[in-house]
Amino acid sequence: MTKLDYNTAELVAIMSARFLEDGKIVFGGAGMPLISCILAQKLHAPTLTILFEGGVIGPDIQIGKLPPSTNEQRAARRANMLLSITDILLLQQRGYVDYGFLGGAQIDQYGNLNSSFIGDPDNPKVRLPGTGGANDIASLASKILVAMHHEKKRFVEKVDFITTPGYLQGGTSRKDAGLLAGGIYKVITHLGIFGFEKESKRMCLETLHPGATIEEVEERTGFEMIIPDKIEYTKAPTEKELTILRELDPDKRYTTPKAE
Amino acid sequence: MTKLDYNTAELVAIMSARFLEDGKIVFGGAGMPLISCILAQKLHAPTLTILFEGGVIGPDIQIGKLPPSTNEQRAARRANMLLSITDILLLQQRGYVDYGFLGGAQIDQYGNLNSSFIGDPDNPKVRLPGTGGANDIASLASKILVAMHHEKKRFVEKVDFITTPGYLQGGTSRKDAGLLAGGIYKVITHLGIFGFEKESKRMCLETLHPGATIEEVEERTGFEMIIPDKIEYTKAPTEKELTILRELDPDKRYTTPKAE
Amino acid sequence: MMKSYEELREVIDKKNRGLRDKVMSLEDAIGLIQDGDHVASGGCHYSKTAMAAVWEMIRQKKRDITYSRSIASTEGDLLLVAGVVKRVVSSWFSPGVTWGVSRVMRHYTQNKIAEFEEWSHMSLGLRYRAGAMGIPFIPARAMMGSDLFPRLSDIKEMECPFTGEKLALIPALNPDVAIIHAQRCDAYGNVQLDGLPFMDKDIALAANKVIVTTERIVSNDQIRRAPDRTAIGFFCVDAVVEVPYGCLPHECYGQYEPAFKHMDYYVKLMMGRGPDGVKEYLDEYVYAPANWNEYIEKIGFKNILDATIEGRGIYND
Amino acid sequence: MMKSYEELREVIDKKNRGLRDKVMSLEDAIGLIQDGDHVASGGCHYSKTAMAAVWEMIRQKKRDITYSRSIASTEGDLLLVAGVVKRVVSSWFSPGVTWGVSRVMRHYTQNKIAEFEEWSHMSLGLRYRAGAMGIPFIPARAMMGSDLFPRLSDIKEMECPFTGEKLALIPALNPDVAIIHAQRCDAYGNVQLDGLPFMDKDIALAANKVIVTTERIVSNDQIRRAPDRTAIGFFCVDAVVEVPYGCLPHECYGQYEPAFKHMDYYVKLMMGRGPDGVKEYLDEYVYAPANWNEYIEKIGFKNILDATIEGRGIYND
Repeated sequence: MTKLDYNTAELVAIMSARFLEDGKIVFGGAGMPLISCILAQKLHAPTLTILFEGGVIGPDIQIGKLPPSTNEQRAARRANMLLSITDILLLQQRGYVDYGFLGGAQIDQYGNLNSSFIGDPDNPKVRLPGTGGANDIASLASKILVAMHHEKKRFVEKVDFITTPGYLQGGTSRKDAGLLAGGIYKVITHLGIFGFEKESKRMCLETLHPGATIEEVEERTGFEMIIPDKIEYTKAPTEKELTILRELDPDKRYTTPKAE
Repeated sequence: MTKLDYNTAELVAIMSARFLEDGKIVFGGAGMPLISCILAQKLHAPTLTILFEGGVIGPDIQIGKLPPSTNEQRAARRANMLLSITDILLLQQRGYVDYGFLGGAQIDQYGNLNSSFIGDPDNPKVRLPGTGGANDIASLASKILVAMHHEKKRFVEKVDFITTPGYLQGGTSRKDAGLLAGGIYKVITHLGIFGFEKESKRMCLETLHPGATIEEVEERTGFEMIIPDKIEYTKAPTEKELTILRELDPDKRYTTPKAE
Repeated sequence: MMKSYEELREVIDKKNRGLRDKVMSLEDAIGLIQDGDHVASGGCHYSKTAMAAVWEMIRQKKRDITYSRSIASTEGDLLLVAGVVKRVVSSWFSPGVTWGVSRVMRHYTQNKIAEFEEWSHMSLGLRYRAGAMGIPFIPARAMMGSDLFPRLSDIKEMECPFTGEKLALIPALNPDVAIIHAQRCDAYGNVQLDGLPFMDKDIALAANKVIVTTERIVSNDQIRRAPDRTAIGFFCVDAVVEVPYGCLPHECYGQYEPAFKHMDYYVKLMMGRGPDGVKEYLDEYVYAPANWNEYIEKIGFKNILDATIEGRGIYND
Repeated sequence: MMKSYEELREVIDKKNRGLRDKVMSLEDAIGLIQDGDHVASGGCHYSKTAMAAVWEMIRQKKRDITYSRSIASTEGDLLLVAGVVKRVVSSWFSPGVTWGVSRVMRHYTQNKIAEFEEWSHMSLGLRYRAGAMGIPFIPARAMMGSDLFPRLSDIKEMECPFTGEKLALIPALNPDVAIIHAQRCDAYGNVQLDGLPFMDKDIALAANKVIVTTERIVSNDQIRRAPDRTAIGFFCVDAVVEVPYGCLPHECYGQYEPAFKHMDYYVKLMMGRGPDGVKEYLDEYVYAPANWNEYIEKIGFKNILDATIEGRGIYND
């Protein structure tokens, strides 16, 4: 078997798609998350339904015309249903959304995400655009997937601001705060798949992607990552996965790694 | 001027219509209330809007095809808008409904209405069909008109059951209970127009219809009706009012007095 | 009494919500209802009643059902007399204003054979809406001060933490099953409704299972051409059954008005002879026919044609 | 901070809600907005933005406006740089994902010239919805545990009296004015919307005044032929203005996509030179044109034609 060539963004897109089961419902964001959702549909999940927070249920996205936002008519093309923003977000509260797909400027050891402020929120270095529906999705969807490039400045011990709740301060603190459903399911980076320890809710390595090392993970993580005694490896992207992914994004508009 | 001939149901329909001002919004029930609303539109209130609790805003009712219920398509003909039942009733809570038009099996001295039980609610002589939207309308519309035939068994000191709140136990009890808006505005019977005393909220005679007497009012009222020192009389139905009313209900289907 | 949020989520979590064919027979669809279930019905009064579903519930001899509906009409009588329903949750229960007070409703409630739990129209609507939203209650400014309030076990009052005002807290209702009749629906359960929306959307989202009967099944392509018309999404629907004239003798907006002659006939029987009259009706119109189409046939071609001409006539203007 | 129910009712009580002609000029309609008002805007992000209304607010030099919207895009920049808006209430504020973080938003908030009050998307939606329903709050299961919560003065938490669960109480928002763009509307203010509904219905009912700009004004007869398509009723609308291409350079579902080239031009100016770039843009595109049509003309025929072909293309399938 020849070794396949792929970049880190493609790797994350493929790894994310693998977690999306058939017959389920996923909140797809714009960009890479959407590519992952469509990839899953083409691979193993033909009846997976994509939602957009702009109010779209089950659209039929045209390849080459991927919507740059989730709130516009390109995202609504040939949908099964259009709903108000409030109502589509409420579907999660009722329990109808299986997966949320999130990113953020920062993530911490308990999976909390920040997309509001870099630095002191009262005197921020950078005011970011804000939560959008991320706070709602992370509070209410059954399983949250976080897809991020693994960088030390992004994987921090404590986020500057919890825009989007993960396991808060760990342990039972998420449920204690009133967030009875959902939680962060997996963090998918270009180095590996990460989960959360059952009791402490601290982030832990689950599988390392082929070629990645523990050292690299530790080097690129700003907190103490829990590493299992026995390291398991992720199954490398297959030719089929890569072929379909590249059909979806022929110009690599959404699957080119950003400069660090 | 020759004396016009009309029956007691026609009298109540015309007297009720007079209270409906132009530019306002009224919850019209089926039957006589609806006739009154259309009559007001034809007389002095061309931009009065009729709502039906079935979800209809501003319909165009065909004469001769009056809907027997407010929840069916005849009531929806050429409407401006159709809404869910919940949403149309919520319009009142937002303050958009000026008049509610109600009846009931019993009314008491504080304007409370009963349409649930005759006798002890736990062992009723008669189980009535229930409130429908009446409780909501009386709690939330700005001004409630009650149109009833004046009978002693219907005008009782205390209703067997408060389905639909008037001024409850009088005084400030309505506001104290949390009902901050609306209230019973006028009670219109075949004998006169009745209002409520400002402080005590007890029912009082405002004007006597032509031909009616204080004695008859007292005889047909099961509680102490407040009678003013100086009796004022209602302006008798005009020929124009009667002519239009009879065009609306040529068979007197909705404007024939019920046998007592 | 109210289920915890985690229990509610667990039920929804187990549903297969893939975009898959859910077309089945009326028998199989009603087979999803279990004895003891709370069944909520769409439409209102004698409009858009899921009559075929009610009819099949009776034939399948469901028992101990709680039946909720904004306003219950003649189908409520049938369910009581057939022994299907033990409790009706509604704001109003009788055939219709012009037909008087249901003698069956009176017989069953006054003799305490069944219960009629009375909520105001809006508060029942808010119960479904809270259920649809996944919250335990919605505050409201009605019901307070009335004698309805103290008879209900689940309603509460609070002082608003923002304004200090008194508020009624209307509790969520999450029915086990919703039965809803639609003008059209695709095989996946994408429902498009015309005309009066009643409480159908909220009921479908509030319920744990949804059975849709529909005048016709249309292609998913047709749905996708007007996704802003979809009122109920496939993801919450469990069964799709094509039942033309599925509301008769009640009406279906834009399709047919009530079969008024049949309604008059029924009401006369019911008001004249009470439960016994209804038993006779059940024998003839529910138990005897081999299937729904045979039942419809018994209502009579001329009745149905008249109702159809009037029903679709709303689009003539 | 929150108005009492009686104060809220008083405002609505004073509105003339007769079925009457409300067509007026853009100037007169925007004249209804007063300095210091809270103005809520329909649509979301760069979709169905009431851009003509925003444009005219700037020309009329409104001041001290609080501007709320589900997601604010380039129109938020314009309102800040023009000095119209002091506070933005939203869940997200930047031109669009692919265009990066607004330099104007950063400049105004980081230097504390203006405020950006951040709510989650759903909770802002629930604020409008509670306002539309005439209740002081709606409970929800989001926002809790986050750092957004303690920064907001009006949100509260409670223990559910039914389940004992913790709930966030999302406070009602009743804007002074709503500005909403529609595909069509009649002279009375009956609004019919196509495609994505965003939060428009709730905003219109929540607001005390409603200004509707519309691609075209249709007859009341046409509205009455499909009353189930009416999304906003005439009774809450105060002004109807016909403004073709009233969202440009943003999109209007089924009518036109964004004028992407113009958006790219604007974003380059804004990201390159910050508020100064936007000032230049305002001079050329907002203050200089004699009227809205002249502004549209400046966007360019080819840009508009391309946007129109793409926009109406959604009905080609």
